[in-house]
Amino acid sequence: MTEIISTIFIAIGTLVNIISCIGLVRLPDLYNRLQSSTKSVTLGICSMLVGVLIKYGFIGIGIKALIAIPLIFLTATVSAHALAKGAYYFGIRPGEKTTRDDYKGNNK
Amino acid sequence: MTLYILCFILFLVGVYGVLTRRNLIKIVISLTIMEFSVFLMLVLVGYISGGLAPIVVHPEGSDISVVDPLPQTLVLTAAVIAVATNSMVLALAIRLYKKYGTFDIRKINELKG
Amino acid sequence: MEGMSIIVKKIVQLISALIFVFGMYSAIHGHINPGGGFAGGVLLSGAFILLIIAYGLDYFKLKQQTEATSIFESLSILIALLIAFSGLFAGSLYFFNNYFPAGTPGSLISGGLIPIYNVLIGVKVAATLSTIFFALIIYKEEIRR
Amino acid sequence: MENLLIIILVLMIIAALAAIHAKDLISAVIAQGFVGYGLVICFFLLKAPELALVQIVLETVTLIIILAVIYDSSMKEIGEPIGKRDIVTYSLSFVLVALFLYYFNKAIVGLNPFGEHTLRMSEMYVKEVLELTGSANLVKGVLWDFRGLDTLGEATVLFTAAMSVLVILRISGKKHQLTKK
Amino acid sequence: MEEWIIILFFVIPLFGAFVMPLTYLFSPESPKLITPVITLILLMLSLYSVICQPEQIAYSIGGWKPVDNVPIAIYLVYDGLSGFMLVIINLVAFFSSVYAIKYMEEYTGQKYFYVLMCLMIAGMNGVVLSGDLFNLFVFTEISAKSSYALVAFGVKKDELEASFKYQVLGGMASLIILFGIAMIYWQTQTLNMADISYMLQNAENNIFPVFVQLIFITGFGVKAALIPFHAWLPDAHSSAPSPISAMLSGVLIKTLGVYVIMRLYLSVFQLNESVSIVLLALGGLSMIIGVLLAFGAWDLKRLLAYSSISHIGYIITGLGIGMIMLSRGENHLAATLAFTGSLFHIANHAVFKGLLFLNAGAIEYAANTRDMKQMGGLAKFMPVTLTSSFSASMSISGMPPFSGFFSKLIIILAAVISGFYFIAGLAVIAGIITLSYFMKFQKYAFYNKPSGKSPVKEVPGLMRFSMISLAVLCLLMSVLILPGIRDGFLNPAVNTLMETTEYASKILGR
Amino acid sequence: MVEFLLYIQVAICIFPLYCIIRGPSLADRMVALDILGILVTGICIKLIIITDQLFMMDIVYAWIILSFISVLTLAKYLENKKLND
Repeated sequence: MTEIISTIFIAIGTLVNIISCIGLVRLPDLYNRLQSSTKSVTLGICSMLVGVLIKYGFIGIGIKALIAIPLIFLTATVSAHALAKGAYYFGIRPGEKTTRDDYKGNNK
Repeated sequence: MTLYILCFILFLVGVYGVLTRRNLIKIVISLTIMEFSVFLMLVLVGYISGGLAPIVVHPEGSDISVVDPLPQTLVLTAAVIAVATNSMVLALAIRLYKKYGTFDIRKINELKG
Repeated sequence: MEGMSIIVKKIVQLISALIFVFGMYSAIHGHINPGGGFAGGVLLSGAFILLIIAYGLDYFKLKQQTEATSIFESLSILIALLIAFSGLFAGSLYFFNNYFPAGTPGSLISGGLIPIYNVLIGVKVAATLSTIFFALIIYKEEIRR
Repeated sequence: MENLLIIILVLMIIAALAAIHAKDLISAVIAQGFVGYGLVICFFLLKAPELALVQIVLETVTLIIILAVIYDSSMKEIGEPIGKRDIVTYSLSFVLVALFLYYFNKAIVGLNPFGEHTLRMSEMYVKEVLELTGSANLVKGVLWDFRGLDTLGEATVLFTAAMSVLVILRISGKKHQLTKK
Repeated sequence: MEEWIIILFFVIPLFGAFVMPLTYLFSPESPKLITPVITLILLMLSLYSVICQPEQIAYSIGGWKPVDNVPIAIYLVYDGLSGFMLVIINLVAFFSSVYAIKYMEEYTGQKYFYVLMCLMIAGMNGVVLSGDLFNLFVFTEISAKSSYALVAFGVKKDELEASFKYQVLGGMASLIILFGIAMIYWQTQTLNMADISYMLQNAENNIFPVFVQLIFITGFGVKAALIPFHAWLPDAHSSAPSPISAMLSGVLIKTLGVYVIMRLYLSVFQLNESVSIVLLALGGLSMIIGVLLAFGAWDLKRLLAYSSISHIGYIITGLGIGMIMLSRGENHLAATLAFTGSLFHIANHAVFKGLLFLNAGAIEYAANTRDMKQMGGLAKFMPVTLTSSFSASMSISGMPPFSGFFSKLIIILAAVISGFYFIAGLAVIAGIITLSYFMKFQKYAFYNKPSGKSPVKEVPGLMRFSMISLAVLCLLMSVLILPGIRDGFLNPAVNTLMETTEYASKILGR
Repeated sequence: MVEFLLYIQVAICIFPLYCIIRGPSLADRMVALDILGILVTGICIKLIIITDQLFMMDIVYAWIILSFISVLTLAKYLENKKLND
């Protein structure tokens, strides 16, 4: 039973990864790509880690997988934030369809 | 055999980069690509189909087949040597950049071999 | 000199301590898990490099750091050489004689001298990479002046 | 398995060519990063987790050092027109590549195909490392026991590299140049 | 002789290199004292082991015995050839380190210099002793890396550039060698050189050994600066500080290039006539082109560097002749002569080229120039340099009482006996041109009109000591070829080469 | 089943490569590299399940940390700052 549930979780994670990778190629501008890909890829990995936790239970490896979830959430989102901020300073403007730009006028 | 030939092609791509590029950093990158292909070659040679990673989890049941650990050891040693090479070449590159103001190897050509 | 944004700074503060601990863990458990001296050493130096990247140069007094890393570097590899040489005096006349008892495989205290070598190389690699990185940065500072 | 590896290797070759022909240096570094990550995937599939870890470490270190070098220098690849000397180098390198490829193809005919490696020197390593050294990680057991001299040499190379970087990054080589200024 | 003594050849310099950064903290002068002491100990040890004349030592690291006749540990092998190379390496290293004490005083960062020098010596000793292919590669890397840094020691423009060129070519060569090692492991599943030799005897594919041997010729040819791969040598050897140039030209290219080629192609691989012809052709080409390049040079150290290429050509020519004769299996006398000549030339060239680079350093130290057109009239002020450089020049261009004459004569004789008249003629022509450009050096440096600068002083005592000792050695080396003395030093090395693949059976005992 | 998912996970690495080669600006390429790093973590996790060799979790940790360091270094370049600021 736990086998099947963990496999389902991993399949969900892979599906999310596929969708976000398509998003990486399809979306119009950099910021959209960032949010589509970085956040959802992280979600997919977390789903896979939960799958590992369910398969092995709360011993050694399961605990390690549980600790990895906050770690990956912290690092991936922070690096995405740094990339977005850097890209804005680098001179890449959001696409035409974007309606709101909070950083405007805040250019260093 | 296709794998080995592809691996050799990767090696030759690195050689091609070293021979034709003029930018110091590009030369370093080409050297790195050559390193990668040699590592891959060593590991490909040592692979046994159906073997597991050479780390024993259950010491009691020792009848599992394991891939050859020796090429992996060699790659570990060679990888550290590669880091040393890269850092030395890059330190020289920054020194040359400060002296000449460019990464172009044509303009840094005072000595004739 | 203000470094990166405040979010990055806070997170890096949190994570670099974690990296440090993980690097030590990796170096000590090198004979059971993947990792060992080289990877652990790079993780240790990665903690310092991350702090410099996030906070800027003033966070460390770099000149003194270089002195210290260079001492650590030669000391650790010297001890490794001496341990390898001490194999000559332990029974048989062989260099790199692993004369400690092997222990039960899989437990932390096993593998004879291998964990000791791993820790020493971990310290050495961390010191070396930090030396190289600091040397590059100090050089840029000196040129700019 | 083998097909998957072939696909990844082809991707790596494409990325390597992209790295060599990139317009600016950061793109070249990123493309080289892709080659390194592809290598890591190959290592995972070839059952070498130890190497996968070392490879990501190496990749990161190289990336950081390259970035530290090119941070405040010109990023642009030098885009001059191809001269006569270039044509000679290009054609020479292509001839070399073709020649080597042809002979490599012929030379490897009788060797063990992929996945059918036989153990000889390492047979004993696989069988008895556990009892003799007590190291569960066979690679580490071989690294620090049977081939300990190699590893000591490797650490020495790293020591040499640190010393060399310190030598190369001195501001001036001779003493009287310092006193003149 | 105790077996474990041979590990001291690289443990002592490594220990010195690691301990020097620590002692420097307490006394900044200590590296100057430690390095000559270390090299002196190494010289004594190598002479002691030659005098003991052990049969052949195979020492396994870690004490692991072979399992089912397959060696599992790294082997260190001491035989005639290793002993011969060890004496030469440590001889030149000792005199260079004594010379360096005064010469290096004007440089900054001296402790790094001594550390790197010790590492280089350790690497070369390790290469000579190693019996394992990958271990040999690692030691090659140690000495090559330290030499890269030492070439750039003066951090001026041309030095950095020379070092960059050297590093890129040397790095490529190392990777090519590593690729060759991977292919050999693929075929033989072993790394021990004796075991590889045994396994390659049973190989079926004919193209594979030739391909691997060509790969190794490319790799080690770059390290030895054979002519198509020589581009780094003139820059690197002329940019380094003089004691290091002496080490590089005198022993480094011979250890990393020629010794490894000898060991691999004679003792490990099966003899193959086409590969031997390739080697002979490369040797002859290097011999003549190196001489022609040197003839046009006006920079003193650059002239000496080009001349190194041509002398490496002599050595490889002798080796190639011997290999062809052995593979044809007809004329063993010619093969013996050729090997004797090329080994003797290795020893001679190490001594006189080392001495000439030290002389060039002395001239640079005193007169502050390297351009021969700006020198002149130095004979009056520098008698010691004059005498020693005269003896070295005579020796290098092959004048009879000096040692260089005998080695060149033997190589030419071997070429004539085995029927390579063209190669013999090339060698004679190269010798004559060598004489002419060393006459040019003597004339412009010492006897021309003084260039009008303030009178120069003779160099300090420690530098003179090295030069005088090496000059005396130049004369004394010709004794080595006499029949009684030859048995002790040259013949064991020649015998090791003549044994070819019996090397394997001796080590593994099967 | 998981093996099939592993193949898919490896196969989707082609998207970041496309982005690296095409990417109109530097930042796009960096994003692609970042995502590739996370995707490889997924491969590693799947290998844990397939081979039952639990020590692979350490590699996941090291991988997360080191790709964080490299992406942060790259991002700092984008902010037009020197490395030591």
